[in-house]
Amino acid sequence: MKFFARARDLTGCDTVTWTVPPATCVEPLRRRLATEFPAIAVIASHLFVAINGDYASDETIVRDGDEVAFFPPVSGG
Amino acid sequence: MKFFARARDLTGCDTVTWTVPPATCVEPLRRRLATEFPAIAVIASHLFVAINGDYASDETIVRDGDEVAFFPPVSGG
Amino acid sequence: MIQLTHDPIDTQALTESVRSPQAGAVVLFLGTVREFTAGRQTVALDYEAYSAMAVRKMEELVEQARTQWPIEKAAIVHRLGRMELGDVSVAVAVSTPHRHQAFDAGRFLIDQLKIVVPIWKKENWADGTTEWVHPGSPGIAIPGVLLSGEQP
Amino acid sequence: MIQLTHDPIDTQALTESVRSPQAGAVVLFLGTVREFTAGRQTVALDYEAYSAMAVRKMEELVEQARTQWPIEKAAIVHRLGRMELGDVSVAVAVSTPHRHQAFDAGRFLIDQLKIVVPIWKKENWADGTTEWVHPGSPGIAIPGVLLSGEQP
Repeated sequence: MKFFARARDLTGCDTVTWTVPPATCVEPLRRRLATEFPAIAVIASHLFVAINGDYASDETIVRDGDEVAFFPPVSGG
Repeated sequence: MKFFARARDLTGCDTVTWTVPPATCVEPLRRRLATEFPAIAVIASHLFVAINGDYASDETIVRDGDEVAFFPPVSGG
Repeated sequence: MIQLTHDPIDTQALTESVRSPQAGAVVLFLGTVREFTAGRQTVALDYEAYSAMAVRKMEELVEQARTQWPIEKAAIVHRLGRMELGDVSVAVAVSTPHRHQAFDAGRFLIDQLKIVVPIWKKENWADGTTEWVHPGSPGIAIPGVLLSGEQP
Repeated sequence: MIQLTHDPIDTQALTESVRSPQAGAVVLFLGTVREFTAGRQTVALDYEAYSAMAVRKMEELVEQARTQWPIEKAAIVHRLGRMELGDVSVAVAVSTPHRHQAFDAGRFLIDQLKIVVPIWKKENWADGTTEWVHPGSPGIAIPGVLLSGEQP
């Protein structure tokens, strides 16, 4: 699991590896994020999520070895 | 009087100097153009006219020493 | 900066000339010589201008654009004389605080340039013929309200 | 050509890279670091990217643009890391047969880049504070339908 920008600032780390039961979707990961990293709780529900470099949603199922990324709204350009 | 692009091709000259009675407007010049340069007759009525570098119309009065220009629709860019 | 030139246009210098710390956006437009136009093959173009009036009209266009958008800097350079395929015939550069202003102002400047600035383009077709380009049907010529067909 | 770089963007090379005899129009857009944003003074910006995804998304944007406009060539370069006032943070170049296509396609690419490409900007304000920029109110995040406030 990767974090970027303010999300990384609030978790204090770039990457973390979690083991989750099969057929877990994104939504429980988002909840676990808020508990494991209290500082990110306030924006946890507003973070975008991507799986293997593609946007995903809370309902998307996570598969073994997937790279999940949580990040705030983008501000490139 | 100046001619540009196809207008110059049809009159065969860049510039011509005419003496006209005071308070002459552009319209009679346009007519005289067609008689003096028969080749330009076909497009004479479609030519734009400018006086001293500003667009004018058939009703604009020509003053002494004015630089009048006749030219086809522009195609810059 | 408004300029007519017979030399190749230095697009880098033009872009640099409009950059500014007050501007968040720069748009550069280049008109380039196309090989095919309406199915006919071009080998070269010749451009001619009523120079004094052309420069004035381009300056007026920039002034007009400044009344519609918060332009930091703007520059227009039109090249004259013979041009080969791919050459840059005209360059418009503009900088503004926000990107949409730069796109709109840049588009306004080139669209209006093609209507009011007294410059003419002669096509040199591959079959050896040449042809002045005069857009649209030559209806009654009312400056500012001109019939102008789609231009490259 | 899509690229992320930590070096200054070579806007001239980018412009040249999209020129083509088949294109009559080239538009280059540059996003530059502005000194004042919403009244606050910026001294520098830091950009960060989820690089692999960012490149993919920019490629997808070009593919999308190609379905809407007859694009000859397109290129996007985004710079990362620390940037000073006036520096170019992003450059989009596109060439098309006609100018309106180039303006529309260029505008589409930068507008969409700011919505979907995972890159983030951190403001370094003159008062010494820093702040990640996250546009719009962080409503429910539905990719593709994003609330995005006006960006420079």
